[in-house]
Amino acid sequence: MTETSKITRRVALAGLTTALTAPAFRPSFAQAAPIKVGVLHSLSGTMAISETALRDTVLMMVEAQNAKGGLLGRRLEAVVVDPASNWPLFAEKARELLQVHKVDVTFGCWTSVSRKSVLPVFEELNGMLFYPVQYEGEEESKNIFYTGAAPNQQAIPAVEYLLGPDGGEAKRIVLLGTDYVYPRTTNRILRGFLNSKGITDADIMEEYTPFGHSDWQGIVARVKRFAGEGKKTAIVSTINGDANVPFYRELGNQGIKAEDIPSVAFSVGEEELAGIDTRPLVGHLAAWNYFMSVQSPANTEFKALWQAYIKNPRRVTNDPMEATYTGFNMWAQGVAKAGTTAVDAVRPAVIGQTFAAPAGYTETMLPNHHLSKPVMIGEIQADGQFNIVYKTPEVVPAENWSRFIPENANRRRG
Amino acid sequence: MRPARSVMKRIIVLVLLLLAAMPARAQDAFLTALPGLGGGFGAQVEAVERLGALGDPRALPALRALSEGRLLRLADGTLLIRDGATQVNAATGAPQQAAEADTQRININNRVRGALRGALGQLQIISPDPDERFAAAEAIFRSRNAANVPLLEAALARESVPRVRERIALALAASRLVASDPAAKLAGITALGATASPEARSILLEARAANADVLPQIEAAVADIDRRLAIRRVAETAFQGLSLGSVLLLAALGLAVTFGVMGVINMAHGEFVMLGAYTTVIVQDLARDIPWLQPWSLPLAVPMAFLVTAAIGAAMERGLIRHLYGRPLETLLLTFGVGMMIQQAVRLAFGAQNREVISPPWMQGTLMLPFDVPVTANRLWILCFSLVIFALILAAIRMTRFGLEMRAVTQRRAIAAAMGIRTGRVDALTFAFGSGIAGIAGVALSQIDNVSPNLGTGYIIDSFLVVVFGGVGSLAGTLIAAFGLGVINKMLEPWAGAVLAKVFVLVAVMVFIQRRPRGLFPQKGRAAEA
Amino acid sequence: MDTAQPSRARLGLRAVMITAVAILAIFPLLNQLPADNVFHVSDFLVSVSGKWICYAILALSLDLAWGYAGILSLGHGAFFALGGYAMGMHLMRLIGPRGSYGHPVLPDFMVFLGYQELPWYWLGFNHFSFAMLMVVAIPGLLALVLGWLCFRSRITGVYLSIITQAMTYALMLAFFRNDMGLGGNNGFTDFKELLGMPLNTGAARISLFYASLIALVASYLFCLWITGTKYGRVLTAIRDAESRVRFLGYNTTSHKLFAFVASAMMAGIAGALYVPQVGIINPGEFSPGNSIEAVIWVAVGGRGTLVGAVIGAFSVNGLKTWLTSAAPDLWLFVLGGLFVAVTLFLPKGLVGLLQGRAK
Amino acid sequence: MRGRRLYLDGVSVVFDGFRALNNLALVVEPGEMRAVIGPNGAGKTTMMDVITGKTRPTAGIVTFGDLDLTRMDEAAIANLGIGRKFQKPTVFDALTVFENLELALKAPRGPIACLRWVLAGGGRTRIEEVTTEIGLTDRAHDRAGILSHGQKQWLEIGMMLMQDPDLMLVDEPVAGMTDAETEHTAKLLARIAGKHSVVVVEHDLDFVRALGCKVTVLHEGTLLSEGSIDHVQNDPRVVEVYLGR
Repeated sequence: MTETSKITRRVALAGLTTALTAPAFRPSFAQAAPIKVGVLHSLSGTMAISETALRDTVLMMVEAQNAKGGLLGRRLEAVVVDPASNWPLFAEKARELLQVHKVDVTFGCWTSVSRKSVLPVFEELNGMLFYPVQYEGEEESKNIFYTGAAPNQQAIPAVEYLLGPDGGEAKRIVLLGTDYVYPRTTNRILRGFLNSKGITDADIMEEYTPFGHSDWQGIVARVKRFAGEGKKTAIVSTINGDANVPFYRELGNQGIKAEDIPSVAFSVGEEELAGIDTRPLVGHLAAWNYFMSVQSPANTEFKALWQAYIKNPRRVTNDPMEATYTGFNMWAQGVAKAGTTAVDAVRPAVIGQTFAAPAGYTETMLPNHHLSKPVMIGEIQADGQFNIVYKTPEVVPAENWSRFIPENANRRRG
Repeated sequence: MRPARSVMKRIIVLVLLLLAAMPARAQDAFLTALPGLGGGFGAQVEAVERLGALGDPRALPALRALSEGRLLRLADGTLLIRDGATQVNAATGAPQQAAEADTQRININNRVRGALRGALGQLQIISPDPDERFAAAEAIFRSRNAANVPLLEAALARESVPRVRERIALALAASRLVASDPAAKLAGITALGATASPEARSILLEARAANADVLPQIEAAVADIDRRLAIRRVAETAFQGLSLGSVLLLAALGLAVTFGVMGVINMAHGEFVMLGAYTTVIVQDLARDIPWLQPWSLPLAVPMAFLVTAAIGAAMERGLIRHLYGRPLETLLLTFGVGMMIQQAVRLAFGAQNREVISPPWMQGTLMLPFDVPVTANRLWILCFSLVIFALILAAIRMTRFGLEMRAVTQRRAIAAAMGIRTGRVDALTFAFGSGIAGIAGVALSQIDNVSPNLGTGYIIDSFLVVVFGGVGSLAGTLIAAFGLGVINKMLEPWAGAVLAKVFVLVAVMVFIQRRPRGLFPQKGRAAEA
Repeated sequence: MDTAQPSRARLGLRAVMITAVAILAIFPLLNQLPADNVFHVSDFLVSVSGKWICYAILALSLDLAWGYAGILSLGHGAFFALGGYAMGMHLMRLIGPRGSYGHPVLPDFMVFLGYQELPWYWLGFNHFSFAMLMVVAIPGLLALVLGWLCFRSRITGVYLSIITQAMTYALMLAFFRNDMGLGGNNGFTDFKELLGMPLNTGAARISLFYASLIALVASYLFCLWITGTKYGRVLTAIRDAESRVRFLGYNTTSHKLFAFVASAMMAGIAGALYVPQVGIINPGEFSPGNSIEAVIWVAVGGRGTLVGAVIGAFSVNGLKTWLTSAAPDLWLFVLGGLFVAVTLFLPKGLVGLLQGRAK
Repeated sequence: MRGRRLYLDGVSVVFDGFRALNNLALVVEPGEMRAVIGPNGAGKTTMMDVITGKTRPTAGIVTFGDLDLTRMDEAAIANLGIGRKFQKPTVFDALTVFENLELALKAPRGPIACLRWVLAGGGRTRIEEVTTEIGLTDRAHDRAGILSHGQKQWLEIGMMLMQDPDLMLVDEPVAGMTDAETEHTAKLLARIAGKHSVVVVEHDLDFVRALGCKVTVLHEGTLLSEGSIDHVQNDPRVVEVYLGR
């Protein structure tokens, strides 16, 4: 209780100080002063649940960078806005960050739609956005750096694992997802991949639910039935954030054990598991590019920094936070290399940057503005952490234009 | 912890007894297989299978430890079993302490876990505890291996507990199906066909490819099971519908009082539900340090949530809503603003993340109703809970002095006042009552949904629709509407999909209200015409 | 005119409106001033006020339905969104082969969801005039059907509000479905041009700004005209005592329907102007919360005054824009508190406050 | 002499088992004035509701001329030429007296017609006439909401006059009026009666006597007695009902 209230007070104070110091509609005259870092994450509305942790991560990085003496001898200053899980408001706030606050870089967005909403603004005003969440790919903008996974860095290796001996050699696949573009596209890519592995459409069940779906009884019962056709079955879940808790509760309560019907999720991390009793879920899988349980010096440092910043030794880290952390460091390196914060100079400087990420691998920013990342598969453990059962030996370069979408056949691969 | 300890003791005694009588060759086989448990996943599976097949009870502690994450490895490959603070050598059973830093926990994956389940089943089928034997039979049934036939036959011969016998017989049937003896195979098929078990069906289907000779028998057995399952499926859908209905009912009941009886369009209703869920979290956190209280934290949360939300509701009524009687649409704007503030206050106080709510053991897992209809425990409890709450509300309104005054005030305020009823107090109590019910709903919903500041927003529109559909002011209407909408939704879902089913239900309610603008159970009399 | 003798307060309100429009009209000019001039208006303010103007049109349309005809629609956001979608479909068709897959006809999202051809309901949207027709026709038709059903069954007050809320909620769920062929959750983005004018340029923004301003003035004059006629007085009469109006021989169903449809069409126009300015339309616009917010703008400004709706839309949205960056953690308290305070202390809204001063 | 005959036969209205009207029969000839009296709950207002289409009868025939009123809604019935003054005056508070009367003025009633409506000289003269008639000339441009109770009653009568109906249903026109006003009202109604049919519901027996017309007595939803005021006042059943058992 005391920890949270302390945080509350600090957040409230931060809000007030910004209110007092940031003149809203007047341009800033102090151009030589600090480097401004925009933070464009929802602090209210449906996405606050996921995005507030990313806001805190960026604030932590700004603080840490200032403790190291800032960048180019200048102090960093975070400009936090609340786009309130409202997509047009994302566009408005992006414009405000760029035009009114004249930020040098922005870290933000979680959902694809929010990114799509701000993309034209960043392109028009030539800003720079670091987007830290795994997504469906099929996009590339010179003004955005994508530090989360592309489908080939998450979905395909995970399904490959399920089909392999360690994953249980699944012969039937259930594709469960929330009805939006990421699951739809991912599942289309996966269907192409599964067909290429000899799994026919008759052995694939695909089902979509609305956002925040909370009544999973019928669907889980149907999955059980689908699995009862005499072939090893696995679930591939692209269920979005909020709906996962009731989904996993229902899985546990209907007695679906990971040994019988394993499920692999692409949007469930440590943060989501913090809301559930994971004992009945032991063995279910998640695919990410980072788990908190990774053993690496960089991760030890990252976790220590985070828990000290948030003043809670039990707070977890997760993949998008790691992607934010990595992205921030790459940007800082790029600025140091370019010797300026000007977007046009920093952009080429960021490309090719390498960073020893908490994931335990050295990741590189590729010319397609995506990262090369390792792929990891973890099994849920009783303590809410993941036991890493598979890692790619090397980092995998991102393919933002999927080879399993026929229309991409003629596209030049970057 | 204590029962586990005593089981361990019993096992160790058993192990020592058997050890003395064990031929030297088998001892070697155990010792050669054991180190594999510390290897890669492939080696682990192999070792587990060998240890299970050996039937050597010494393997039991090591396998258990592995499945529970208590098996440790030293740098030289020695395996230790951690049991509380003490550690024993897995091979010899002798105590052997090692420093924390020198040991590494051995991880397993699903494949190993599956193999472990089979092996533990093989080893535990001779356990003295019938529950363990039951679980073992279940495990063997799922892992189905022809090699288990003799083991199961022996176990069946020994078994005296009927329900365990039944399970062993089923496991035997499943194991026989993969055996080569045709007569045994047919016996297995017949036994499996006599069940209503989806697993049995799955095993039969799986066996089709390898058993072209008995294909007709398999198909017939599957058809038998299908017939039984079809009936069960109807019951399952009905239960799912009723369960969804109970959630809708809980969410709507509070609103049936604040909106239905008082006419306040309470857009903050969802936030009261959310506050009830957070009260559950707080009660649980407080109870965490008091062991005897822990299992009671959920029941205890019910009155707490009622009191907390009722108090907030009363304050809101006295402070704000009181000024707006007779202007229902303006209460909408006001409560919307209040809802925004409550939501943000909770977000700042508790964080935007989901909070964990532990389900007590009696709310976990699946229960079997008659005719083998499986229902999940949490939903069954919530269904019963919603009906109890409904009955209590009805009793409170029909049978208490407060209920009488409440009805009097809402029907003829001026006359009630003239008769000496303190209408202001009754208003506050009524609103507090409705808010308190919303809080209770939050306790129940914390068991199936996310506990986050957004919890309430998902229920507000459904709640209003249920109340309007049922007929404003009619509690019975709310009950019927909630269950009706729940069942219809679940019936539509399999062929329309979850999203369209909901859209259809919404449209159906809208069309229905055109036909009967005052809902299923309209308020009667000329007063309602005005 | 004996019938329309505007009171002094009402004339004062019109003066407020004229001043506001005049100030807005010179915004783009003030934008040209050097940045250190006190009258300089930033690029951001110009672009964000274009958006507020669209909200003001939505608020006006709601005021016509609620403030005059007494139809409290909690689903007006749906008409706004439908107008926006119609415009969005036009803008998507105009992208043509410039999408990231280079398909000559299909928008990007259809390509990667594996559509082979354009669904029939997308036909015609490549023509500006057809799209503009749909901008008013689709919301109008929905309002006609829903209104006819509801008004004929004499569903009023709270019941009507909840039905309209259910309508926008059902539409939101439906539009979230990718199978609708309307882009699902992501909706439409990445527009390129409108009427041959590349979007995302200063010139386009100023053109859209003026188009919105003209639409606002036109809507205002339209509402002013309607409310000044005998029809407007019939509406007011219906709002206050509908059954009495019926006994005077007026078929109130058709009167309400006319106002509701006109209002829905205005909302549709507002949505159509909004979409190219914010660059995105997605099902979130249908969310019931948005519609309630629009009602709140009207309430804050003062219902039944037209000017109040405009003032409300500008002040609430201005406050929101300012607070979401000035106090990102606390803005909900301020806004929520404002709604509470206005309902309790300013039942006639900000305009009531102005009128009080005038007296 | 214009107008049609109002004819009710066998009319019953049941609300949730309560019989508000029970097999009621009533005939009002064109140009006739009729007073309807009866104790509270006798069904007077329900009878008016049935005639004006507010309430659908459970059984029975209601015709106006050869038109079946049970198939029409309130607006259509009003446009046929049946005007009604309510027991509790309901005028449009937000509009001025003049505007209230203008709304009631006989004219096309559709939305488009209302949008294009221009008050012509004839209409204006008529409004002014009625304003004078109801004694509200100097308040013509005040909002109706600020009128006194009696003035609202007058305005309501005025609105009914504006409709120029064939049949007027007048529910308790003099409640809350001073004696002088009551007298004035009686004269006004008597004058109207020549051109229109009028049905007056009233408690005030002196007023009814002043009207000097045929009287119908309702009790528990049925016709109890009918005839001249003297006739009904001497009818033992009526006496019993009024003076109680």
